[in-house]
Amino acid sequence: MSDTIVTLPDQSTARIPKMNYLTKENGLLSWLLTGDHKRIAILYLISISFFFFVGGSLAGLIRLELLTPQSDLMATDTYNKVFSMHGIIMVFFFLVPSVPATIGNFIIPMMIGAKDLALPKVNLLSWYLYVAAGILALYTMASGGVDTGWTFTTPLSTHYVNTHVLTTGMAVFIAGFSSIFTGLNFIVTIHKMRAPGMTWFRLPLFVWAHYAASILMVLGTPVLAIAIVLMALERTVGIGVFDPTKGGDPLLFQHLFWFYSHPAVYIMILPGMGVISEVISTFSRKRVFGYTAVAFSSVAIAVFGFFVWAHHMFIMGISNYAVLIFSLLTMLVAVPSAIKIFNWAFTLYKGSITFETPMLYAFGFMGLFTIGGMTGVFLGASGTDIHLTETYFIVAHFHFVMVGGMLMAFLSGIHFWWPKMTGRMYPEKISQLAAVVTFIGFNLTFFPQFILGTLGMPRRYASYPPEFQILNVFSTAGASVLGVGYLLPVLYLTWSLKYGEIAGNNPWQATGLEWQVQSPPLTENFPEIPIVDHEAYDYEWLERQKEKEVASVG
Amino acid sequence: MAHDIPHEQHFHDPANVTNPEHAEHHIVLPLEYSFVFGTLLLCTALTVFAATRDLGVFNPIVALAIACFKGVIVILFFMHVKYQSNLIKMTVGAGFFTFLVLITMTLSDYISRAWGLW
Amino acid sequence: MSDSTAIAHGTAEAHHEHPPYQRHHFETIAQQNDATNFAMWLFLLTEIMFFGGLFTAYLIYRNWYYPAFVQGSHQLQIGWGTANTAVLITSSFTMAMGVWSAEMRKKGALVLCLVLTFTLGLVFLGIKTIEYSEKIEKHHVPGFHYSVQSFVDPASDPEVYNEYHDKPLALDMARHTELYFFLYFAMTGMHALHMIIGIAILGFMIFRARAGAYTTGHVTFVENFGLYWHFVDIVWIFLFPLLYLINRHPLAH
Amino acid sequence: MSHISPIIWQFLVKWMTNFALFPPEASKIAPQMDALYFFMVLVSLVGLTIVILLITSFSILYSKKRHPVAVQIEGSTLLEATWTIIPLGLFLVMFVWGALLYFRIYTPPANAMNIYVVGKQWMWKAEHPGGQHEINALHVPTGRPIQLTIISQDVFHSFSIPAFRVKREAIPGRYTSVWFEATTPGTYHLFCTQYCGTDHSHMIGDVVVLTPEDYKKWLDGSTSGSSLAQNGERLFASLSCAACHNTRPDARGPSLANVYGSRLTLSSGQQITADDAYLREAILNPSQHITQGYAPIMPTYQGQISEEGVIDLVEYIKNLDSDYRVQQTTASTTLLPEGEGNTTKAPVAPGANQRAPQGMVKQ
Ligand code: HEA
Ligand code: HEA
Ligand code: HEC
Ligand code: CUA
Ligand SMILES: [Cu+2]
Repeated sequence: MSDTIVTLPDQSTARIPKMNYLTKENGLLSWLLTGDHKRIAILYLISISFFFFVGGSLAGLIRLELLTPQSDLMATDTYNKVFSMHGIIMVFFFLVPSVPATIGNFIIPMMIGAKDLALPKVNLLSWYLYVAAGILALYTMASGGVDTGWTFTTPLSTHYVNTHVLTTGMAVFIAGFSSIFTGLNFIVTIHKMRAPGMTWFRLPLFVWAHYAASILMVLGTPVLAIAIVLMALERTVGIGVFDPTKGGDPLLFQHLFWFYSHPAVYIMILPGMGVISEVISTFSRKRVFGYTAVAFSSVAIAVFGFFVWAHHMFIMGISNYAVLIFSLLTMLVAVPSAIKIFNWAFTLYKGSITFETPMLYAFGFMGLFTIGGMTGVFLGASGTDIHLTETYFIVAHFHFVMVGGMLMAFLSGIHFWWPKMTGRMYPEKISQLAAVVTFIGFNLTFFPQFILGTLGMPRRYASYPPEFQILNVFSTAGASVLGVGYLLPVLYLTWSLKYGEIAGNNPWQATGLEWQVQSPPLTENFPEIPIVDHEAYDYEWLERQKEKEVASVG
Repeated sequence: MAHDIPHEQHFHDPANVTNPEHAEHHIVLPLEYSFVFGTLLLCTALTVFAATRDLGVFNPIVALAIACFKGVIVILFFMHVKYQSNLIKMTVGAGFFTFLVLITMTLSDYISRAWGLW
Repeated sequence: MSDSTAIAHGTAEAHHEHPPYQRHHFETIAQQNDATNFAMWLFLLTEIMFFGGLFTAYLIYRNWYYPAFVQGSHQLQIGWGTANTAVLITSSFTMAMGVWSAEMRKKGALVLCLVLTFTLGLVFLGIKTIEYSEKIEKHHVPGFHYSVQSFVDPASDPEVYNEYHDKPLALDMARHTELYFFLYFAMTGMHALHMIIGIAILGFMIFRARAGAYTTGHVTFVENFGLYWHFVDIVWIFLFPLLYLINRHPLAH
Repeated sequence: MSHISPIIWQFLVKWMTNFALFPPEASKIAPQMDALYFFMVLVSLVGLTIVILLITSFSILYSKKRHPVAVQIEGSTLLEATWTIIPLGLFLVMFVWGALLYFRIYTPPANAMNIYVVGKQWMWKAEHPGGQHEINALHVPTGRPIQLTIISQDVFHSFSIPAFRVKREAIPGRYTSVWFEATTPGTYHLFCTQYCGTDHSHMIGDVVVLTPEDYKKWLDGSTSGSSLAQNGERLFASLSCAACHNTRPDARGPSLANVYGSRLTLSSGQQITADDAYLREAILNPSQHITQGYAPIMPTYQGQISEEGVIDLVEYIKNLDSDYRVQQTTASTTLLPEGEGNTTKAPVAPGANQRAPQGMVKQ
C-alpha cells in the first residue's frame, strides 16, 4: 500500500498503551456506572448496532413480503406492524442517536480539548433512558406490536387501531428525552469546555455540525413529547383535540409531530455531514474548502429546518397559502446542503488524495445524498408532490438520504475513528470491499423504488398490482446484497478487536486534537489540557509537530 | 498566519478557560427583589382589574401585554438574566423565538384556511 | 493493572487544588458553575417548547370556538385564580430571597426561605385542588361523563349565571366547551405536575440546607433550582390571563 | 428453451409483458406534471453529473501518486457564491412552476361535473349526481372536467389516480376537492395512498374512462332509481328542515334557494362564499357561523345523518334555485310517518316527488 497515508507504528514492537480508558477499571459495574464519555459512547455503539439489526431484520421481512404481489408471506396486519416497527426502530432507536451518541460522544470532548462532556452523569442518564425506551419498544414488539406507521397519524392512532400505541408512544417519548439530554450536553460542552485557544472558528466542522444538530434536538424534541402526550390522552380519555367529531382537528397532531420530525431529519443528517467534513479533509490532506461556508451552512440548515415542517402535509388539508409558504421555505433550506456538497468536492481540488475505506463511504455519501436531496426538492415543489407523495418515491427519497446519506456517513465515521476507539486497525481490503458492496446493494435496492413511485405504487402496501413486481424483485435482491454489506463490518470489526494491527496515535495523519493523543485515549483524554494555537485542518502545523517530535527524540 | 505564534511550553493556567461567555457572578440585593415582587403584585391587581372593564378587543391585548411584562421582569431580575452573559440572553431569546415560530407558522395555516373553520 | 489505575488517579488530580464540590473534568469552579447554569437554561428551553404545543392548541381552538371558550372560562373563579397568582409570585419572591441567603451564606434565612417556598407551593396546589373538585362536581372533566348542562341551559347553574347572564349555547357549540376544559386541565395539570416535582426537590433541599450544604459559597444548585421555580411561575403568569381573564367581556358575536 | 428453468422463464415472460417504467398519461394535467417532472430530473442529472465529475476527476488528478503534496486553499467567495446562487435560482424556478401546477390541480373549473367520493375503512364509494353508486370504482367520461368532492367517514385516506397525476386526501369531517379531465379511454388504477389501517392495501379499485357515448350508456344502465338531489329532498322533508327553511313570512331560517355559490355575511361581519364545505358545516355545526340576521337556533345534525345523507342534502340545496320545491316539501312533510327522520334510506316519498333527475330541481 504505497499510496496510502496510513502510518502505522512498527508492528513488531508496538503495543496498545497499557493505561487507557478501556483498562482503567474493569468489571461490568465499572461500565454501567461510568461517567466517561468514551465508555458511554461504546455502550451506545453496542446498543444502537443491536437495534440496527433488529430494524434491518424487519426490513428484510418487508422486502421478502414484497417479492410477490400478493400478501402471501404475512397477513396485511402483520405487514403493517412490521413496517411500523421498522420505521420506529430505525428512526428513534438507530438513526437519531447513531452518529451523535456514539462518535460524537466519543470524539467531541477530545476535539475541543476537554476531559469529558460537561455533564457526565446526564450523559449516562441519557443512555439509560435510551435503553429503557428500547426495552419498552422491544416489549411492545414482542407483545403484538403497533400498526400506525412511524408517523402515528391521528385519528387512526387514537380511535381506530387497537394495538400497542400507548407503550410505543411512551418508548418514543422516553427516547426523545434521551436525545434531548445528549443535545443539551453537547451544546453546554461546546460552549463551556473548549480548551484555551480553541476559538469558534478553530473548531473542527464535526463540532459545528453537532452543535447545529443539538440545537434541533433541544428545541424540537419537546414538541414531539407534547404531541405524544396529547395523542395518549386522546386515545385513553377521548379529550377531543384531535377528534373531528368532537370539534378537534386531526391535522393539529401532524403540525406538532412534523414540527419535530422535520428538524429530526436534519438531526439525522447533520452529524453525518460533520463526519464527511473530517474524512474528506483528512484523506485529501487539505483544509476544507470554505470552512466558514460549511460551518454556517450547518447552522443555516438548523435554523431554516424549523420553518418547513408542513411540507409533509401538502395534500393533507393545510391551507393553500400555507402550502406556498412552506414550499418556498423548503427550497431555501435545500440550498445549504448543496453548498456543502460542492465545498466538499472542491476540497479534493489540488489535494493529495488516498482512498481508504472511510473515504470510499464518504464518496458514496456525496453521490447518494445528492440524489436523495434532489428528490427531496421534487417533493418540496408542491405540484409534483401531488403525484409523488405517499408513493415509493418518498420511500426512495428518504432511504437515499437516511441510508445512503447518514448510514454511509456513520460507517465512514466508525471506520475513521475505529483506530482511535480501539487502538487497532480494521483489515483494509475487506472493508473496502464492504463499502463497494453496500454501495451497489444500496442502489439496487432503492433506485428501482423511484421508478415504482413514479408509476404510482403507494407506500405501506402489503400487496400491489402485478406489473410492479419486476422492480420489487430487483429491490428485494438489492436488499439481500445490502444485508451482506452491513453484516461484513460487524464481522471484521469484531475480529479486529483482537487481531487488528496496532494503530498508534495517528494512523491517518489527521489534524484533530483527538489524534494527537494515544489510542485508545486515557480516561481524562489529555495528560494535560492542550493549548490550541492553530486552525482546524492545519496540515502544516501537523508537519511541524512531527518534526519537533523527531527532533526531541533524536 | 495565526499559527506562527512561537510555540510555547504547555502550561496549565485556569485563567485560560475564562471565555468571553463568562459573566461575573452578580448578587441581586433583597431590595431589588422586593421592588420586583411589589411590581408583580401590582401588575396582578392591574390585570384583574382590567379584566373587569369592557375594553373590547383590547381586553386580551392588555392582559397579554401585562403578562409579558411580568414574565420579562421575572426573567430579568428573579432569574438574573439582566446580569448574565450575552450567551444566556441569546439562549432565552432563542427559546422564545422558536416558540413564536411554532405558534405563528401553525396559525398561518389555520388562519388562511379557506374560511372560518377550515 | 490495579497499580497503573492508581497512577492514573494520581497524575490526574495531583497538581491542582479543588474545592470538594468541583468535578474533576472542569478546570475552574467558574467554568463548572457557568456550565451547569447554562445547562439549566437549555433545559428550560425544552420546557418552553413543551408548553408551546399546548399554547398553540389553545390559540387555535379559542379562535374556532370563541363562544364556547368564553362560557367555559366563566366557570373559573377569578378569585381563586388571583389568589393563586399571588401565592405563586410570593413563592417566587421567597425563592429569590433564598438564593440571596445562600449567596450571603445565611443558613437560617435560607432554610426559612425554602420552607416558605415549599409551603406556598403546597398552598397553590391546595387551591388548585379546590378548583378541580368543583369541576369534577359539575361534570366538567373532559372524557369523564362530561356534561354540557351549564352551557345549553346556563340558568341551571345559578352561581355563574347570576354573574354573567350567559345566553344558552347551541348544542354543537356547547359541546366544544369540552375542548376548553381539556386545555384547562392539560395546561394547569402540566403546570401542577411541574409544581409537584419542584416541591419534592424543595423538600430535599430543605433537608440538605439544614446540614449547611448550600451555604459554603457554592450556590449553583439553589440558583438553578430557583431558575426552574421561576420558570414554573412564568408559565402560570401566562395561564392565568389566558384561562381566567381574557374572555370576561366577549366581543359581540 | 427447455434448458431455462421454468421459474426464470416465467419471470422473463413477465418482464417482457408486464413491465412499466412510466405511468400512462391519461389526463390533461398529466403532460404538464410530467414536464415539470422531467425538468427536475434533468436538473438533478446535471447536478449529479457535475458532482460525480468533480469527484472522479479530482480523484484522478490529485491522487496521492500524482500529486504527493496538497496545496492548501482557503476557499473562494466567487465559487461559493456561484454554487449558492445557481441552485437557489433553479429551486425557485421549481417552486414557482410547482406552485402553478398545484393550484391548477386543486382549483376546479366552474363547469366541472361533480362526483362525490366517500372514503371509509376500507373502500371507496363514489356517488354520481344522478344517483349511481359505485364501490371501489369510478366511471368517468373523456373530454369533460370532473370535480371530485371527497370526504372520509373515519380516518385519513387519499384518493390517488397515478395515470391522471392527481391525488387528494379524504379528510374526516371536511370536504376536499380535486379535478381532472380524462383524455384516453381505458382502465386505470385507483389507490388509497394514505395509510389507513389493516386493509389499506386493499382499498384499491379501477378508474374506468369511457367515451362520452359509452359513459351515457353506463349512466343509464346503472341508475339506482333516484338522484342524489331527490334523496336529499326526501331527507329535507323527513328531517323537517322546511319547518324553518321555507318561504313563509315568519320563517325562522333563511331561504336556501340560490344560496349555493352566493356570498353570505355572517353575524361576525365576515363574508364567505357558500360552497359545498360551507353547506356541510351549516348542517352539522350550525352555530359555527351564523348568518346575519338570524338567531343561532338551528339544531345540529351531527351524528344523525350519515356522510352520504349529508351529501344528498348538499346536492339538493346546491340545485335549489327557487323556493317552489321547498313549498312542495313543506306540504309533503306532513305526509311522512313519524320517526322516519333519522335514517338516510328514507322510503321513497309519495309519488309526487318522482321526477326526471334534471327536471326536478332545475326549473
Ligand atoms: C436524513 C433524513 C432526510 C433529509 C436530510 C431530507 C432532506 C430533504 N427532504 Fe426529506 N424526508 C425524510 C428524510 C430526510 N429528508 C423522510 C424520512 C421523509 C418521509 C417521512 C414519512 O412520511 O414517513 C421525508 C419526506 C420529505 C417530504 C415530504 C413528502 C411528502 O410526504 O409528500 C419532502 C417535501 O418537501 C421532503 C423534502 C426534503 C428536502 C427538500 C430536503 C433537503 O434538505 C435536501 C437538500 C439536499 C440537496 C438539494 C442535495 C444537494 C444538491 C446538489 C449537490 C445538487 C445541486 C445542483 C444543482 C441544483 C445543479 N422530504
Ligand atoms: C434509519 C432509517 C432506515 C434504515 C437504515 C432503513 C433501512 C432499510 N429499509 Fe426502511 N424505512 C425507514 C427507515 C429506514 N429504513 C422508515 C422511517 C420507513 C417508513 C416506515 C413507515 O412507513 O412508517 C421505512 C420503510 C421502508 C420500506 C417501505 C415499507 C412500506 O411503505 O410498505 C421499505 C421497503 O422496501 C424499506 C426497506 C428498507 C431496507 C431494505 C433497508 C436496508 O437498508 C436494511 C439493510 C439492513 C439489513 C438487512 C440488516 C443487516 C443484515 C442482517 C441482520 C443480516 C440478516 C438479514 C437478512 C438476510 C434480511 N423501509
Ligand atoms: C329550528 C330551525 C331550523 C331547522 C329545523 C333547520 N334549520 Fe337550517 N338554519 C336555520 C337558521 C335560523 C339558519 C341561519 C342561521 C345559521 O346560519 O345558523 C339556518 C341556516 C342553514 C344553512 C346555511 C344557509 C345560510 O344562508 O347561512 C343551511 C345550508 C341550512 N340551514 C340547512 C338546513 C338543513 C339541511 C336542515 C335540515 C336537515 C335545516 N337547515 C334545519 C334554522 C333551521
Ligand atoms: Cu384508505 Cu389507505
Ligand atoms: Cu421534511
